[in-house]
Amino acid sequence: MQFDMSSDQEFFRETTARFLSDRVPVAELRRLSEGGAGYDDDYWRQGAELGWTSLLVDEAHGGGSISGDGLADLALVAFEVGRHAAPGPLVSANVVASALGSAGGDAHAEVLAGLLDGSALATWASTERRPHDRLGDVALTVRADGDELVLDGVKRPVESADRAGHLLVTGRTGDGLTQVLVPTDAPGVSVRPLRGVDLTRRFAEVRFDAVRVPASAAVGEVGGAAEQVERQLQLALVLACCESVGALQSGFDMTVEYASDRYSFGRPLSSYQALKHRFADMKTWLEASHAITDAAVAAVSARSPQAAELASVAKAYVGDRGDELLHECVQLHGGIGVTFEHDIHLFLRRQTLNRTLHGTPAEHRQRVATFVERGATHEEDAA
Amino acid sequence: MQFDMSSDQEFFRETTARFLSDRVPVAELRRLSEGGAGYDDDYWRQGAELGWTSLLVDEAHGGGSISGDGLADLALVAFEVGRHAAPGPLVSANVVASALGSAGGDAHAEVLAGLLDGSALATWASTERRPHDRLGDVALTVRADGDELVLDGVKRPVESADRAGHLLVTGRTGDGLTQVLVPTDAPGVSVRPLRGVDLTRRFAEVRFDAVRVPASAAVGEVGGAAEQVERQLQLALVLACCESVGALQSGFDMTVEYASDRYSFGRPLSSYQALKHRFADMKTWLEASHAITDAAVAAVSARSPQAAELASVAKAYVGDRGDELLHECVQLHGGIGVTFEHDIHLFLRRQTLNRTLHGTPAEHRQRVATFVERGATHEEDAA
Amino acid sequence: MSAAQIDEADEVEGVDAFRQRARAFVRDNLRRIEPGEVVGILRNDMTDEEELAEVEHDRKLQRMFFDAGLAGICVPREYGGQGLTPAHQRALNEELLGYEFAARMQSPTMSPCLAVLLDFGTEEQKRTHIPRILTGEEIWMQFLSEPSGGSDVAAALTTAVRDGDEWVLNGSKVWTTGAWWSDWALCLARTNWDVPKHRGLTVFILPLRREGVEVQRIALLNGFRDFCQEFLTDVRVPDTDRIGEVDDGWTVGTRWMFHERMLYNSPYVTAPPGQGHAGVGTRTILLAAREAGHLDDPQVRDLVGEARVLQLVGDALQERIKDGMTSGALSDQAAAIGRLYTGLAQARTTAIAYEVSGADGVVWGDDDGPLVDVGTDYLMRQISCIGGGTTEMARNVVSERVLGMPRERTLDRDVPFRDVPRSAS
Amino acid sequence: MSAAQIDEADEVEGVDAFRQRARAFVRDNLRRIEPGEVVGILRNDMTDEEELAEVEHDRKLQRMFFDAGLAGICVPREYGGQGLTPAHQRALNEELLGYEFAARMQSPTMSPCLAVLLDFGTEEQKRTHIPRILTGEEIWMQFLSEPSGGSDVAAALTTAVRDGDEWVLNGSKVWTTGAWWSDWALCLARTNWDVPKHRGLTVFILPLRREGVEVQRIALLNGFRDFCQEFLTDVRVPDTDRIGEVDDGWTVGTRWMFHERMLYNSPYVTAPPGQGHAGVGTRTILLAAREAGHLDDPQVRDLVGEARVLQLVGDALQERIKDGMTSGALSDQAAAIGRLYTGLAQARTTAIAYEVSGADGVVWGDDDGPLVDVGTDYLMRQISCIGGGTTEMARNVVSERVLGMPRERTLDRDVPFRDVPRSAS
Repeated sequence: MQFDMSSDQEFFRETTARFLSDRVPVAELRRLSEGGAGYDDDYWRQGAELGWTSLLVDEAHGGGSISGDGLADLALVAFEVGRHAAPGPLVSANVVASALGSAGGDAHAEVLAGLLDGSALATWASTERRPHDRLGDVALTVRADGDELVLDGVKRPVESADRAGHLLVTGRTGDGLTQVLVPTDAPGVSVRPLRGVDLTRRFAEVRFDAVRVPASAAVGEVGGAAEQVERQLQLALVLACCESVGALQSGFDMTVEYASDRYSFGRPLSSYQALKHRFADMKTWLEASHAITDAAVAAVSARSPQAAELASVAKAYVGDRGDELLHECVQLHGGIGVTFEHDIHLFLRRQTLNRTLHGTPAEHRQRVATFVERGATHEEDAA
Repeated sequence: MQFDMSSDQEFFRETTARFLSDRVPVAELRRLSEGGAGYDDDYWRQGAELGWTSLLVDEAHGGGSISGDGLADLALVAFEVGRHAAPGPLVSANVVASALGSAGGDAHAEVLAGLLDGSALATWASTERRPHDRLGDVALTVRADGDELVLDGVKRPVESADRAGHLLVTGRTGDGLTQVLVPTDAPGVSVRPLRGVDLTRRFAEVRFDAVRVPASAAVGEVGGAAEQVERQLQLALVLACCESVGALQSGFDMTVEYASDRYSFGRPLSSYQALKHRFADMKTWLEASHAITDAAVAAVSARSPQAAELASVAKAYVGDRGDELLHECVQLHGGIGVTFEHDIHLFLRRQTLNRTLHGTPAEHRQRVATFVERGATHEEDAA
Repeated sequence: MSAAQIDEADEVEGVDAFRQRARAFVRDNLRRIEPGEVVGILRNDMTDEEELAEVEHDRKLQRMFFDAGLAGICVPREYGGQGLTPAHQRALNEELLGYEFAARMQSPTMSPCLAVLLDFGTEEQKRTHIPRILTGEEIWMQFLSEPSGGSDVAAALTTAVRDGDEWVLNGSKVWTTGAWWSDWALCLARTNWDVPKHRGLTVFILPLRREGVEVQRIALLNGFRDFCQEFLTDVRVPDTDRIGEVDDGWTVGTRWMFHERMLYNSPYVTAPPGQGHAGVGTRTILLAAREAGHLDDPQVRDLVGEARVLQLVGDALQERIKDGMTSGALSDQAAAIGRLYTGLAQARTTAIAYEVSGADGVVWGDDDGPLVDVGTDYLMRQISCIGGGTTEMARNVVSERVLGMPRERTLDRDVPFRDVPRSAS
Repeated sequence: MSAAQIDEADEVEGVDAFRQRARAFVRDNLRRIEPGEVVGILRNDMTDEEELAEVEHDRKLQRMFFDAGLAGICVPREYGGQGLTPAHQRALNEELLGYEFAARMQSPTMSPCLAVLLDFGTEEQKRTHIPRILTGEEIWMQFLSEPSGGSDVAAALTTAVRDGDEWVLNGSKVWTTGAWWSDWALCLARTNWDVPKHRGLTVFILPLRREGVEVQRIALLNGFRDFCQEFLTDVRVPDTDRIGEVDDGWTVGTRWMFHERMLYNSPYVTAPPGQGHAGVGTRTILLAAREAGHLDDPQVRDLVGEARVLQLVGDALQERIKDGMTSGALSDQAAAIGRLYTGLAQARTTAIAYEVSGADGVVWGDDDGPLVDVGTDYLMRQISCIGGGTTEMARNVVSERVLGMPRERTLDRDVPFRDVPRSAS
């Protein structure tokens, strides 16, 4: 999280933090994990009232930011959500809000309005079922048939598909990409719940069997949505990283405290140099995770030419080091660290999930290598 | 190195160790590195007299072992050579001796005799120049033309090619492999010296431009040498691991001693828990390297069905952990560890070289994955 | 084994003859089990009823071994054992490969508990309990770790106070596997707070179903509930159930922990070789990678190869350590090298399974076969570096006891235990 | 920078106006250099003659900066500097991007040496040396590390004994870069052996070409010979060349090491941004992978991606640390976080270059372009974790000073230094 927040931002962050502490303390998370729903509608609506889904949408379309930089503001929410391991499809709802706000036009104003006030949910159906689960692989087809669009394919995992009224589906039309806003209850859409590592975040596999929607369901151009999809990916990546960094911060703080309270052989654990050195490494990973995430948020917000690369770099780094950091936290807790009763796994779960959604670190390193190669080619062309 | 040596083996190992300490102490290694030759002919001949090149050859062909298990005996020599970072093309000479002893027949008896008494050298030309440098890639062609064989291609790196009278060349004939013993002075053979990380071991790139040799130069069957080549690879792998384990042992011992002699803030380095824990990891890597190398030597010696897999496993593990171990040794020495004057780099150099020759750890992990897949398929077939 | 031992064994029953007898018993009486490894990490795949049935089945199996003269191979005959040698035990274990065995009777019942009884028990204690253990009537637990203590087991806070011919125990023990279906426990307790920590401990034995013993099951993050915590409230133990001298419990404890570290290498344990390989293995990884559809990906293959490397190196290392300790080339403390390797290798192998599973490593359906619960295993990854003594403790042992480096400074050596600084919680 | 500082700067010369002036100077006077990074690790790619010529060129450049009013930006005017602010220095540095600069004049001459002179020098010392430094006449070394000392620089054995108005120095210093072509040194010496180590030190300055100073070049394993060791034998230093109080050298030393850690962030250093990136970088790796012919291999691409990740994360981290230290959100000690990251990241990056080079990473020909000497760089890998304070020391600082964990026990705190246990050698 950045050091240079405005006082408005700081107030906004604190409001969100207080709300989360009140509404979803750890005991509540355990309760929500058992019921299956993951969160209460009421909770989400109140979050939306705090602005959680409005920040990436222009005022003209009913949104608005705190600081003028909506993504920077939203980053603070995501960080706090991660720090509390809080429920809610924050990332996917905002991706859809951003897409509808910028390319949705009037056709989707109602869905957007529902998203903004938290009365309805729309989520992003982006990644696909194996073997098409690799980053950027889109096999679902969107075919124009007269005045209609026909969708065929399988999306997975789709967050909160069971409670979303609409799905923003990314599909392929010939060589191009197309995005369509599909009602979850459209004929041919089937939602199958999945299980996962996070206690409160829910996912499903969604099948589209010859699903027909009117051409007006398209968000942006049919066959011309690649740039928009890339933008959505970048948003999803940096927001997931913000959440993860929040989770890492909680896990780390908790473990530093434990190490100073816990005595072994008459000395606090934090006096053992072998552990101190590991804490130093963890602190470095944590600060580096903050740093690269902030840099990626700023680049994506500014639509800088380096945005795509920095977003993938952040995802690769936070995904990789974040996992190691939290497993170190578990290790330093010893046996209690793997019990359900202890809180550390709440943060480990959130990090583990975010590491993998929208591309593993390995997949993002492949993407980064492509940027490196392209950069070198540009240099050589220029020379 | 195994714990259960016979007294004959122990005597043999000690003789070799004493010889190496006398003939190639570290100061001598530094001298040999500058001249360019890497070792004196006399040194190699005396090594051969000690049995260094005879152990993989039957008595009927002029060889003989100490214990009845020639590879186990040779493993002791290789370990000591590594422990002293000693010069000499031990691995490649023995690979050729083994090949000639088992498949060479009378045609190559003279070359074998020279190898055995150390009066002449023959070396293995196996791996190739990029982009054919990956494990198992053989692009050099051996074509039958009447009574002759014609070789075309590039081998690299070839150890001691500049002082070898003959090269055992592995080539391709159609879909099969062929091995040919080629005099280094045959027309069309050109040897270009290379530089490398080891102080005393020398390598070259050898080109074969329409090199013609009589059909009798073949070692084994034309187009039918795949099994023999695999055997040679296994020998090269396990012997390289033995050398490396010797180098690791020296580097580790030297660093343990340093850590107890060296004081910082009034305490020996070895009293700092952060360093102690790293020594514990290093000790584990070292013992594991000994263990897997011994297991691979035994399997290759017994021609067990697991020999190929264990040889690759040893190469992958020792290559990977060995590098880390010796870099840790450098680190724990601080600045002095990167000076030419200090001995630690002699062992790091040897390990670094052996890690990469005949396949990097990554290449061997690919090979191991293939064995895993095959094993699972067998199981399923059997079920 | 020395030549002398072999001779002695030959006088009793030759290892070869014994092996034949064992083989016949195994083939005639035991169920063959599927090849392959245990899947996943401590998965919660049985109901309590199923688990209790398994416990009863294990007791029955143990009884069958006993009746066949195959229980307590290295236990003296006077306590119901066979009075044979570790070589016999090894032969039996080898014959068990691929067959069911009395898994829940082995650790900690046979080792360390039975082993400690043999080393330090009174004649009466041994004659009472060892036969019952060998016939499957008593399953034992070790009451060693405490919630407050972590790796520092000698810092026990569980207190035993003398009251006539009895002792009154109060405190809490933790990390007992299956205490909820077990019978007896070996318990380390503090009997003197006014001396340094190692000098105020005493060992007792007690039945788990005695008044004042409350066994509570602990839920792990993956739902596994076989580990327990015990709360001892005014539990009365007769002095005849004391093991070793009063305040000399650390002498017992040291040996106790030696037996614990032996694990499946203990001469008292009857289990097929390779029981150390719990958790995720190469086969799981291969199946997951194949199911995920990425087995052709060179990066996935690299991970499969790495897992196999870790496995085969681990096997070779354990063999080397066993050989080295047997021949004396390595000290007994070298077992910590194997423990360190295994902990790290298993954690890494679990991570590899998660990595090759791609997106299905974090979100999966019930019909995803080998991909199911790989993500949950991953959350449990560190357990291999925690359970049975942390890898940090192993690193201490390797550096201090194997390499002889200076010991860590402890602030509790020459201080009365009551004055030692303790955890805040 | 605070608003107050900006106002003050505006009174003198506005940063924008300064930047214009700097830009004009740079464009008119300095040679453009090729883009791309320094190749390899401390490669020995110059003859001694060539290097001496480079030193002379750097002195000339420094003089040009001085004559243009661009030397000593943050140094007070009375000592020949410009009396401007760090913001001016930053502007100059930014304008230098892509141009040659007086590289050998910066570290350690400007920081820590000039910085320490400014902090603790007498008026006369400052008036004598600082102008000479700013005009390129004096290149300075820091005589800090000793062969016996490693990370423990306060354990200096080099001794200064008072003799009337002079001090007589004996001992040895090491790891001075380029002492063989340098002029003056800042030297930490022991003046009292009967007090604990930090309380018996004093700092002196001395010319390198004084009688009794022998400079010996050290060969690194790759043949690089720019580091030196100095042997001081009865070197006489007037008391007027003492810096700070007698026996109070650690006050100077603490500040000295602060300036040293600032490296290219020091306000006294004139160098284009990104000078921290010595060594192997992403571009080297890409070129090596392409030359090796395996750039299409997903495993190689993974490594290329990893190197780039390390680089961009490192850039972001350094920026965060600088911002955090400036705003006070992070303590000054947080610089150790950056040092730790960079050391490890560079070592890993060097390893990646070697890995993508395949077989050519260990054996290569002179015509192998980007693959030449990658293997030698790899042998030197750890230097990024050793030079300028080891990563171990950085971990101590992060855990103890940043996280506030208990300090390591030292056995040399309250003991006269002569009684402190020392290395055997």
